[in-house]
Amino acid sequence: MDKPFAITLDVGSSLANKTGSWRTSRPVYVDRLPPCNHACPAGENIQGWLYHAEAGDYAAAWRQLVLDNPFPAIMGRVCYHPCEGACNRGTVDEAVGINAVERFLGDLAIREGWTFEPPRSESGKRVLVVGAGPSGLSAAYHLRRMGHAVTVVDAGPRAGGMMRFGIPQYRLPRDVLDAEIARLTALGIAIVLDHKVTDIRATMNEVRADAAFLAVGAHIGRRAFIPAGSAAKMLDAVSVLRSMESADKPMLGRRVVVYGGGNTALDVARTAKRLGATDTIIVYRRTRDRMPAHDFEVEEALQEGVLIKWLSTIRNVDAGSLTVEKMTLDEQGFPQPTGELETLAADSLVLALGQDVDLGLLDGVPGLAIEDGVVKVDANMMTGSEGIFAGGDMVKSERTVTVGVGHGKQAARHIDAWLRGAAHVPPPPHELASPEKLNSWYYSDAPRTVRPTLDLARRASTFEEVVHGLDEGNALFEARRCLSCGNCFECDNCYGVCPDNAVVKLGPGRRYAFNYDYCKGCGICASECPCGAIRMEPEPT
Amino acid sequence: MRPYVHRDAAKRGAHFAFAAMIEIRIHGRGGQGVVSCAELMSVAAFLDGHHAQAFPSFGSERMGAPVMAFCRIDDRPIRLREPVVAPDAIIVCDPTLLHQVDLFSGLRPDGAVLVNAARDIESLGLSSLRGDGRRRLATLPASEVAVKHVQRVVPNVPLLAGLAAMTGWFELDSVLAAIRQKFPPAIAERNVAAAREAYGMARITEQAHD
Amino acid sequence: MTEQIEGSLAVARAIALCRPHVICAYPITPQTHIVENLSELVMSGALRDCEFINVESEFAALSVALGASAAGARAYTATSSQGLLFMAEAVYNVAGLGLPVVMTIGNRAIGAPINIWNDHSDSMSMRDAGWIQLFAETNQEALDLHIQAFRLAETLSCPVMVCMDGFILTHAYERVDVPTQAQVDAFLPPFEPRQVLDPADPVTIGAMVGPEAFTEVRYLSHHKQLRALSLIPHLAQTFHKMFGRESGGLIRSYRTEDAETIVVALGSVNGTVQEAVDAMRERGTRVGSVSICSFRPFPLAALREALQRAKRVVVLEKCLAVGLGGIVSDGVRKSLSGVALKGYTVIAGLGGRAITRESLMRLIEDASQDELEQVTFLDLNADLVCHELEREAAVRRSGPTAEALLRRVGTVAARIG
Amino acid sequence: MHEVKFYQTGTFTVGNRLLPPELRTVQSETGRSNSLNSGHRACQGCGEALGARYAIDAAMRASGRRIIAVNATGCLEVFSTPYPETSWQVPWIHSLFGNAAAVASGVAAAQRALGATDVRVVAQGGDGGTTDIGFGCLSGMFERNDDVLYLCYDNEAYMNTGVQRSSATPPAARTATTPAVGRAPGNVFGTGKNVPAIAMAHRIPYVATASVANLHDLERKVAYATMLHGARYIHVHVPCPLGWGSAPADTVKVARLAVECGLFPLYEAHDGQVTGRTLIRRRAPVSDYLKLQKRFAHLFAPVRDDERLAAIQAIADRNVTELALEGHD
Repeated sequence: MDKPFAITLDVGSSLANKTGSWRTSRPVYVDRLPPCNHACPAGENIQGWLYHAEAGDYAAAWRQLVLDNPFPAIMGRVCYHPCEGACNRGTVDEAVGINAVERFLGDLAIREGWTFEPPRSESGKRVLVVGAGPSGLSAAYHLRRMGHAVTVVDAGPRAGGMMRFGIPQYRLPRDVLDAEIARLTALGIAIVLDHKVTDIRATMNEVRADAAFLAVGAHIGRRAFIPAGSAAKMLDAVSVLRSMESADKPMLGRRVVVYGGGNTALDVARTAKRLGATDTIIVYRRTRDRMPAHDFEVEEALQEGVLIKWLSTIRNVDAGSLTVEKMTLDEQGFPQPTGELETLAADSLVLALGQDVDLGLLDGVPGLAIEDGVVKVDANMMTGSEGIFAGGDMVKSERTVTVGVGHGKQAARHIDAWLRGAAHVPPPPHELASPEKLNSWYYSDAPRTVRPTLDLARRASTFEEVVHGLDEGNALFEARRCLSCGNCFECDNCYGVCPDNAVVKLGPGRRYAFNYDYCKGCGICASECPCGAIRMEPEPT
Repeated sequence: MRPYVHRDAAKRGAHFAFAAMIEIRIHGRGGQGVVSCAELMSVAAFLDGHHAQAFPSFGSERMGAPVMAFCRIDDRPIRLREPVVAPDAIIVCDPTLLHQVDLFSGLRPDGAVLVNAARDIESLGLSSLRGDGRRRLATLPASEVAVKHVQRVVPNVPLLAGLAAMTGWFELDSVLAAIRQKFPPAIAERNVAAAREAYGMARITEQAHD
Repeated sequence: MTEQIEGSLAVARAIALCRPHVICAYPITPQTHIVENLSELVMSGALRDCEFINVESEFAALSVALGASAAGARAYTATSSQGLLFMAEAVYNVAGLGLPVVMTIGNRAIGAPINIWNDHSDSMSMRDAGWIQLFAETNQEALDLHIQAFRLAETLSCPVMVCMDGFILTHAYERVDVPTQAQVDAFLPPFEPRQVLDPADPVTIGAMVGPEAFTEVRYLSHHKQLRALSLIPHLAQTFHKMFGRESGGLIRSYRTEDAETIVVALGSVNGTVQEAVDAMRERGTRVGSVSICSFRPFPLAALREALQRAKRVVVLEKCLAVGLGGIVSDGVRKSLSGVALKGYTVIAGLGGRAITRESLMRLIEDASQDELEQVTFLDLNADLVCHELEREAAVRRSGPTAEALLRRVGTVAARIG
Repeated sequence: MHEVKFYQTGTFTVGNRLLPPELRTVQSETGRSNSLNSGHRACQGCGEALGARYAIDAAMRASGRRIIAVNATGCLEVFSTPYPETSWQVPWIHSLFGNAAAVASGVAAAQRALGATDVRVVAQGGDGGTTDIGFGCLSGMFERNDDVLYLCYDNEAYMNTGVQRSSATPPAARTATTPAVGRAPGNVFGTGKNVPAIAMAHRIPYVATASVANLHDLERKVAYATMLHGARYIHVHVPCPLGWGSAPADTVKVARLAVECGLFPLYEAHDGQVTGRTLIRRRAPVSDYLKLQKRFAHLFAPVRDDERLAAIQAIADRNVTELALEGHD
């Protein structure tokens, strides 16, 4: 068609007009740090594995998860999930049930028999790990995946450390624990049990280790001086919980008093209940809000009939009874005696006042320093003694399974670097994806799923798991509640809301790119990105 | 009355030829069919084989207002577009106009006048129009004829037939044919009847003058 | 077949024979009978594959036609007077877009004072809009010009106005020869648009054009009209061959050979002018006349050729360029630049004032004596004008002029001519 | 396992890798027609450019790319077709400011006469070209029930000529011809001109309102309207950063707040009767909407004009009650 001059134009010819030249600031795609990842002591890429889980690709989700943590099924039960406390979804409705999904993935992996990929190549180096607890096993796992040969030595009869000897079965069924440990040995990690290391250097030479990681935990129950009659029955929580794993269960009697306010106190009290105690009383010096134990555990304990005496200390113990004194809090919040006394009937008293580390194996190791009863390590988690690293409860830290697992991972990286004669420099952390960076309007309302729990009658009498898991349906639901903070989940908003068609869609899994030939820099894409994965930057001049 | 010569119809398709152009002016009121009268007249002349031109006194007059229409007949194409200022014939559809409008201005000395009236020219006080006597003056009770046949006061068709009879400028058959062209059959036939009666009446008055 | 019918019906028949796809109608006197007849032809099924659209204004009427034409349809509408002014914006737009719409103008004066009778003020006001303007002398020519107009418009992609005098032609019963469908089909091929809105081959029509190309666009529309100067006579000849009638062309001369005085006019008045010419020739006055059919494009060369041997040219205009005189006269003078002869402008027939043979003969008489003003108003009632001027001089609150004049003239219907 | 509907963003985002295709918008597709292509000269963050591409792409999809578009004079026309370039991918014509509806009627008539029965005709104009100067032609098109879908992109003033007041300009808004000076700064509190309601009064087959802030809603309405026959009217709310004094990045946000506060209700009507409305998700006070726009700055500073803010809130409240825009379906 020979068209009339200037009156009629061929379509689409405006592509010749590069409006990108109008731009004074430009959008760029970024990956911001999701608060859940930020809060995870084990350094899990939670948003990363939820991304796969919400797509229903649980295998991929699990593989992503275990890059950081070899114990999803365990974590899904015993982790106190600080991730959920940090979750941005909390500002919309309720935090995503990350822990529940993690457990679902862990259980599914066990059911499906998923295993770890073996290392691509062997480094020829060997590392000795002392302690088969969360920290030690985690370190062993990561070192192994890096290609190093690993030998784990533990004093106990079975692997797992506090996961086995500190956490009651109703919170962590042992088949789950065994399954996830078995997966480690399957990876080629040698675990030597019932072997107490007394001279670390000697043991290192025995196994021809190039480096060692110490993670023996803190297993010595802390004692406190309480005047007691000869017939009085006093035990410490750690031994009680440990003996739960042996043939002969502890004899605590019908009336049990537990002294302390940590999670261990609650564990032991709830265990006593299950062992048949009619009344179980926790005696604690302060008030509930000052109690170190997690509130949900206190809640579960109270549901199960455990009684708690707040603001009380134990003055003395006799056979069959003990005396407590009422306390009051001073301005600084410290408990002060009132002189007001009360007698409690008690067949036994269990002390849950914290644990200490057995540092025996370090005697005579040159350069190694001890501080406040724990081993001193540098920024690379190495002790004063070259090639000997330490982590978990035996160094200064919060004593949880998850922190331990995290230490294991960190230590593994430093050890690996040290073995290569280098230093591990962690990459600079991404900018935090804080709530104001999101556009939450786009997220539909979806309240979180509540995990079903075992009914109280059965809880009182058995060690069955109290909290149940999710089925695939509600696990998927929960996964999809993730806002994918700071990380593109391909919602096409930027692609759609650009008035200049300056966004190129690269296809599934490949996200998008900006066409700066036409992008005028209006910034609508950035403000309409639900998850805050676009940042406006000044146009380079 | 201008003479006209009979010709051999076969030669020119026309029954006769005019020596010069004939111009007719029709006066009446809006609604009396003044314009249709001129149109029918031109169609009749056309059917007789002549050139004809009919047009109204262009305006937006409403019912009852005085209106005019014109018709020209000739044997060569008509180029003149001016209103008829010197008519060969004047038709007055409504005698009440006689003293309001300058009806007869420009009327040729040998022109014809046909007035819609039951009374005769004298009693209408128009005798003076005779001039030197060459003019033909006649009345026709066109409204009565119309009411009788068409049941409406539309004197146009009877007056047209009357003028045909009076002047012989168009054949009665052509007038009837024109009527049949313009109106739907039923109405056409009533008008045809009206035309026939009016044609007869006018012939009679004509003879009375001879 | 020859028939004795009203001019408006004759034009409607011609339009129908051109097989238009879309007809838009809005009533305004004296054009109305044309679209009334067309609506009957469409609704009765006599004219098939045609959309007849009753719009809400003249502005919409031409806009609908514009859209239809851009979509590849043969589009037609008609209007008069105020209607043409109300569609003015679209009039320029259709031409600017180069859409071959054909529009009949039932020429009528423009108010105020409101006046429904004939003159050329309406179409002349649109003379520079980019449309071709053809003026019809008779109803036969009006009919013929519409058939030629579609072919002209579609060949050039340029809209055409066919102008016919309101009432004088639109309402006149005359003998016309209405051609057969076969004849018209042979002359007018189906519409083959140069630009069309087609989803299968999308284009953008009506882009914004800045200083960088606007002049060129305008030049090209001028160029179209220059091409029309040769195409119009060519089509007239072709038409003559196929229909056996002379219609259209740029200009027509009447007894101009040896004429000392030549009267130039547009439209139906030429018939009366020729009567006057004959009468004056009988008295021995060497006079002739030229009828301009194509006012846009303006036939400079043809006029020069027709007029240059005369002693004087009298341009009879049915439109007053207030404050100047005549619009046509300017063009005629331009055509004669460098030729030494006298030129007179005569303003006549405004608002339906009858132009009589008598007045024209007097005019020609005066002209041949060179006793004409540069600008003359034919049959101007000087007493009336003088009296009004005096009245206005006397009283400040003299009130509306038109009404004052009417009171003095008396009942319009009582006057003849 | 029971069917889990997509919760992460529900169906509020443009698309999503996890949404079933039928729940994604046309805009999420790499195959979308980009009817209004890159390189146009609209301002940064132009809501009209967005609305026009949304609407025409949806119409293109619904009709199988068989549409012809007519455009009134205005920003959209000027920024999309500066010689020698055009951004349109569809057959498109611009004629005049006030005749888009009539030109479209002509195009539609041509399709009927030429037997192109599958071609759908769309007319588009701004609020000036629709509610003011083009109103006569629009009403005529409605009254004849011509087969045209008319899209009004309402940015509430004459933006092309530099932000003058139109009959769609909201009360109290500052424009170049309703400056923020004097006793009652900004636009008058008139009775307003509710063109969707006027369209409904013509009893045309379909009338709807839509917003660039609710893409799914907009596309559904346009796609549906495209395939209906007879006269159809969709009034699309498109913010203008320049004229409203809002941040270019906030274009969609501002539009969203207009809907959420009740000042721009989303509804649809068949044959003159309201048959559906889009519920407000998170009701916001009108001040949230107004304070993002400089054209309303005089309502907040130097002193807060509580009286007129209340009057505007009352308008929003009336919309919400009349159309029952709160609650659940």
